[in-house]
Amino acid sequence: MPIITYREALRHAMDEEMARDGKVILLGEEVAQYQGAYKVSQGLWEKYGSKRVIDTPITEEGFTGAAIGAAMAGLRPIVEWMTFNFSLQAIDQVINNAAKYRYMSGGQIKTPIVFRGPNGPAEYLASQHSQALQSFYAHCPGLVVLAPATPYDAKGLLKSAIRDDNPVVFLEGEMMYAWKGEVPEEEYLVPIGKADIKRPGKDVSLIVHSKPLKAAQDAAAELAKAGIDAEIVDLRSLRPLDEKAIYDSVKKTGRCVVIDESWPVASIGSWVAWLVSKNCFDYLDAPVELVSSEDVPMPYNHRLELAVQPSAPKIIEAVKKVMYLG
Amino acid sequence: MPIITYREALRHAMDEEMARDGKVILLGEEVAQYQGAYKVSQGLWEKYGSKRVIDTPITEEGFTGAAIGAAMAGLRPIVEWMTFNFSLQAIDQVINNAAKYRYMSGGQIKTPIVFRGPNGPAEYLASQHSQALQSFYAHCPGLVVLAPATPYDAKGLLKSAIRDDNPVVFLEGEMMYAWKGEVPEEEYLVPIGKADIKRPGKDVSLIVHSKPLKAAQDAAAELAKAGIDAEIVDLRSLRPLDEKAIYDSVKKTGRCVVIDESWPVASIGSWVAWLVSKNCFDYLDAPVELVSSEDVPMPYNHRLELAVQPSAPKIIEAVKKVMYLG
Amino acid sequence: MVKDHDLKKYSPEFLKKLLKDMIQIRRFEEKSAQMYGLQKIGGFCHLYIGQEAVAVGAINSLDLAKDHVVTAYRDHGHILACGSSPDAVMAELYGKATGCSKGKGGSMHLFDVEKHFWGGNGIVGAHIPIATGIALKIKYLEEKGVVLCFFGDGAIHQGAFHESLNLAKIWNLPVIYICENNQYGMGTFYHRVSSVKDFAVMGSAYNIPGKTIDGMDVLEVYEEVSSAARLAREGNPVFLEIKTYRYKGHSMSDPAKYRTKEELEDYKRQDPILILKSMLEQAELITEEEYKQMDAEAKEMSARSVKFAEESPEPTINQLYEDIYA
Amino acid sequence: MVKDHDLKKYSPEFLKKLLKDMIQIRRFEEKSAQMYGLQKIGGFCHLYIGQEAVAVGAINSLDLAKDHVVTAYRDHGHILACGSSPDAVMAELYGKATGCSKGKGGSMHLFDVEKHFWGGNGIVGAHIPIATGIALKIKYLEEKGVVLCFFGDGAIHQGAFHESLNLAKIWNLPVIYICENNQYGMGTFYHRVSSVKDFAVMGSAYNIPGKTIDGMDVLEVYEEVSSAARLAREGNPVFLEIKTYRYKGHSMSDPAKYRTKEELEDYKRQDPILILKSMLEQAELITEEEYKQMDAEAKEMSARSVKFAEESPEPTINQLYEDIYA
Ligand SMILES: Cc1ncc(C[n+]2csc(CCOP(=O)(O)OP(=O)(O)O)c2C)c(N)n1
Ligand SMILES: Cc1ncc(C[n+]2csc(CCOP(=O)(O)OP(=O)(O)O)c2C)c(N)n1
Ligand SMILES: [Mg+2]
Ligand SMILES: [Mg+2]
Repeated sequence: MPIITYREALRHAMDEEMARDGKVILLGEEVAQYQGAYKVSQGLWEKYGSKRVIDTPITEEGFTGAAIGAAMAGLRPIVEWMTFNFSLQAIDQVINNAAKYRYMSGGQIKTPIVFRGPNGPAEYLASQHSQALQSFYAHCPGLVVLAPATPYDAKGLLKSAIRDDNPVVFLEGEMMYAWKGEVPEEEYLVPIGKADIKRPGKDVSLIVHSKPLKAAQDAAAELAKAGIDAEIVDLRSLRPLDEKAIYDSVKKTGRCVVIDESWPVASIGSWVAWLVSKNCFDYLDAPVELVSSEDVPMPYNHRLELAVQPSAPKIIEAVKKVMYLG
Repeated sequence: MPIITYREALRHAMDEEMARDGKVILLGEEVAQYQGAYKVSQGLWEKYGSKRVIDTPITEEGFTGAAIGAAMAGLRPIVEWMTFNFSLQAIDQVINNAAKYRYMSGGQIKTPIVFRGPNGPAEYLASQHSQALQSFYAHCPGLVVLAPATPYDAKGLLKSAIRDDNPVVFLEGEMMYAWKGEVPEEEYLVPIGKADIKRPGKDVSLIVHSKPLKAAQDAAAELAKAGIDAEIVDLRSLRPLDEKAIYDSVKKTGRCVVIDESWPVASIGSWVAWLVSKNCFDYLDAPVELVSSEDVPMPYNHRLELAVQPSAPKIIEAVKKVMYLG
Repeated sequence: MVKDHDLKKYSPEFLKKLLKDMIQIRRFEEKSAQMYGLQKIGGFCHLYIGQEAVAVGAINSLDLAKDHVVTAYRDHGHILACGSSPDAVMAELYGKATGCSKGKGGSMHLFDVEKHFWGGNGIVGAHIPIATGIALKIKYLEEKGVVLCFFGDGAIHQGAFHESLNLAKIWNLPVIYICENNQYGMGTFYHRVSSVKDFAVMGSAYNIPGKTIDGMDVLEVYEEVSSAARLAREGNPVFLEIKTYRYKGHSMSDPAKYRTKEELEDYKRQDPILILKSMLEQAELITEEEYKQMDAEAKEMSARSVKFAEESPEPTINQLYEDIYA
Repeated sequence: MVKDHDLKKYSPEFLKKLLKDMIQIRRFEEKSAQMYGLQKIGGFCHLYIGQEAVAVGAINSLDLAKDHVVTAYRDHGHILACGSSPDAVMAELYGKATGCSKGKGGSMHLFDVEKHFWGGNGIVGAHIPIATGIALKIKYLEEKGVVLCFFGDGAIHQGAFHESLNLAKIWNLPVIYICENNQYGMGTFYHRVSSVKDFAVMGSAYNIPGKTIDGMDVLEVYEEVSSAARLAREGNPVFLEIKTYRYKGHSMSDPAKYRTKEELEDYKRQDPILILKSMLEQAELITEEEYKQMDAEAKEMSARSVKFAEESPEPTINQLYEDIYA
């Protein structure tokens, strides 16, 4: 199977879907002539032209709302937010409009739209540019929220997202764009709402999504050396959430560490941690641990910035806690 | 002690603080000449004039940001959002600016500001006007988040909020404005970060904040008839959270129901439920239950709207679950 | 009061339709007020009485097979002018399952997508980008339609207005932005919150033609929106300020103390229905008898809608969970 | 190249200070670029080279004992023009504890509140309301200061601009909005995203005087901002478009392929430093020797700042948890 980057996987997904369906358009800041701030859309403007790959002014509320309107009326827009940090200027459009139109119109409206872009910390970007905002979107009924962590999942889920008739918030990551992985030549879709066991194991369940998958994999490799066999459940989809996959794993292992790049309080990680605590109550040998980002704004200094985020050592420490080791 | 409404308690708090400190101003839509959309600010414009009680255009981002700038520069603004639903248009200013300035300036800036207004469902208001958004704000470090449910707490906490040097998100409720309670004549403050036992009990802990306190009290009264003695812990402050008060209660009762008007996923309720699950693991006789709003946008129809929200019967049902009854 | 129009340009049927449409809205709104008083309708209910000429004049210039209408929460008049069923609208105000939005939207969220009426939007200004996006879809699919976007004098200061007009101009979108300047945003006379007195000038910041129109004269509205539509269909967005007046308070709960009786009486003397009626009488196009007949029919239509709403079923509790996802 | 200014109006010291300030910024920025290349600095780093006359001309017209400056993330030039320590700025770029923001802000978040320099703001346009609020504080406390708010041609389409200018006008705030039109927002030539070519016209939408200024001529900037400040201090907000050009890419990672070499060379021929130098030479106010001395000092200052940064300590991990709350 060809090995491509996460960035290429996303680009292929958009390319294939744009080729398949003339109603799919891409819009956002610098997506066309500049080829994307992070080059995800590279080549698409040349291929599909200014009509379908549209540079916008820096007006997150305006162009996000316009894309929602276009979706309601019949197009299938993909909105690229340069980063999710800027989506806070558009969140009213997403929460109050996109997520509500179907309901408040009594089912008359559908809004097939994808909001995508890099989410979470990259490097040396400080407080306003390093936020992992999945918990805001996962909180809101009416939205679909996806968070793939491999090129395979990124492509398959983005294609599913574009075909979905609901507003989909699609979380990527600047640090993941260069990650590589096998992606089949032939067309495939990854279904929305299905977690994936990225590593089977029997001793402890690591529930993760997005960029911290790598840290979880590193931790699992390290733990394996110590004879601890960790199972990695990659959620991929935060809303809907594949509760069954989570519980099946925890019921098997009896121990659970949830890993989430968000701030801890009122996070998607804390939701999963509570769900497990409740629904696997009789199976748990130890309280569920949550490895989140520290409860602080992001500092610029790189050493501090790394210390804020979930990491393999932090995950290992949490695993040791749930195994009552050390 | 005089009995006054929650609305009056808030008004007295603002009045006293404005009288005490000339740097306190109030701004928002209709706060001055119209006396407040919900009449919370009634009389303040006559007393303090247009210089200190300021009507704004309908520009949540603009006037919220301006108030933040004024706070940084030395005033102590109180921003009234007509309802928290509209705060989504200003949330970028709150999350990316107010909550970050101190950190990203290395401690040079302080932002003494209060963002207040009604949060959560009222009656017949449908999807865009009925959201309980505390989980968004509680998620974000750098903010203080308060949610009083009685006139006493409302007054004492609002006074503390106005005196606090940090950005404070202060959640009220349209349905609570007419609630009555005892409020002392003499000045007092309620400390930020302290929960309050609204009803001592020994059988089960009901952890609640804001409007559902009433439902919890009704449920407790009902349960008492069945010989079940519920303890009601009113959080009052969501950030910082009084974890000790919660654990003390649950360690005593061994059973816990968390009640939160938010949507369930990634909610402050789920955070508290996980915290209890983890930190009272060895004390819990049953999994922690969460009574949240249903995971749906709010419908207009009143019967449906009531069915969405936490209620005494739902709380009783949850209590029965954690007590393995019925 | 009789305006200087050459009535021979129009068919008598057309002129009578304008009159009839306005009377129907007037009578429907009076009925809504009455039913609100009887607590058959709840929540925020914003009546259109006084402004009828705006929706009726503007929407009658459209071909709703290809054209589209988007407005805010003061939407009863617009949906009726689009030809939607008064029964379905009244049932929606009642929150009944037979309502145009199945009882989930209520007064602020009327929708009739088949008739290209896109609500019924509750967040001030936030539907301006939505309308812009519907126009983007028309342009993209090379259709011939045009979008009318109605909003208030209060909404014009919102960032969404600024962002949308710039987008519409750089993308050459077929959209007409109509500021229904009824002089008040809730309790605020617009001079108090606006840096300009005549909004028409604001078009120049976007290189868009702006014009101020008398919104009490349905024929002037009709003519001006018709010419604007000719421009807009060619990809030239237009901005119109239509001066009008609402006779009632902002919503049913507003006693409207912020204005004088004289001001209200002044406007009532230029009532849009009376103006057109006088013109038609003077031109001998309608008899008093015919007018009375028309009015009786409008009353009957409203009464019928109430009967329909009364007899309609409530949505079932299960419908709570429907219409969230497509 | 020599502009038509009457240099006799100014003291030679003042003119040399303008020149020196610009040279210092130029040399500092070159050093920043070099250190970025050596990976001593990371993340987004936006250089000010080419635009020096804007910050220097504008800020030298102020009295920072009472006046204030707010800008976006392209902030090195502004903080230096405010007279902040180059050592503290370079240390901040290095992320060191001795940085002006203690290593927590980085390039985008330079702050020097003592000097009334309020950042260093990373969300495009979102600091425009902040600046407006600082002006509100000045007005409220009846101080004599004025606020300069700098933002880019990309930021002007943001709703925050629209909302702020309206607020400033209706509240009569002492604020000067300066659009530094360097012609590109990231990779986008401003004509592509703007419905108007000359931004100055936009003032008319707010009844605010607007003017376009040559930003390569530091004396023109100084004169125009000085007169604007006289107006603003009396409560008349002003809007200035200052035309300028950035020689480097948007940030260190941008190769700036979206513009021609010729265009860049054209602007370099009107280099603001060269222009002023020629004028001073022609007027015999400076010798080549003096100029070289000035330049050598600027280079030395930059080298010293690097040495300071290199030798400064990193923040400790514990500092991660500091400066969140006051
Ligand atoms: C963003 C936002 N802020 C505040 C409100 C509350 N609100 C509802 S209507 C209204 C006044 C709007 O006035 P205008 O735009 O003139 O429309 P009109 O009611 O006169 O038709 C306000 C402040 C809201 N719905 N949305
Ligand atoms: C709200 C928001 N959207 C997008 C960005 C990403 N971004 C950073 S700078 C920039 C271009 C801004 O251009 P301009 O305002 O002209 O300023 P300049 O960089 O030219 O100084 C963009 C799109 C951001 N920081 N904030
Ligand atoms: Mg109005
Ligand atoms: Mg620029």
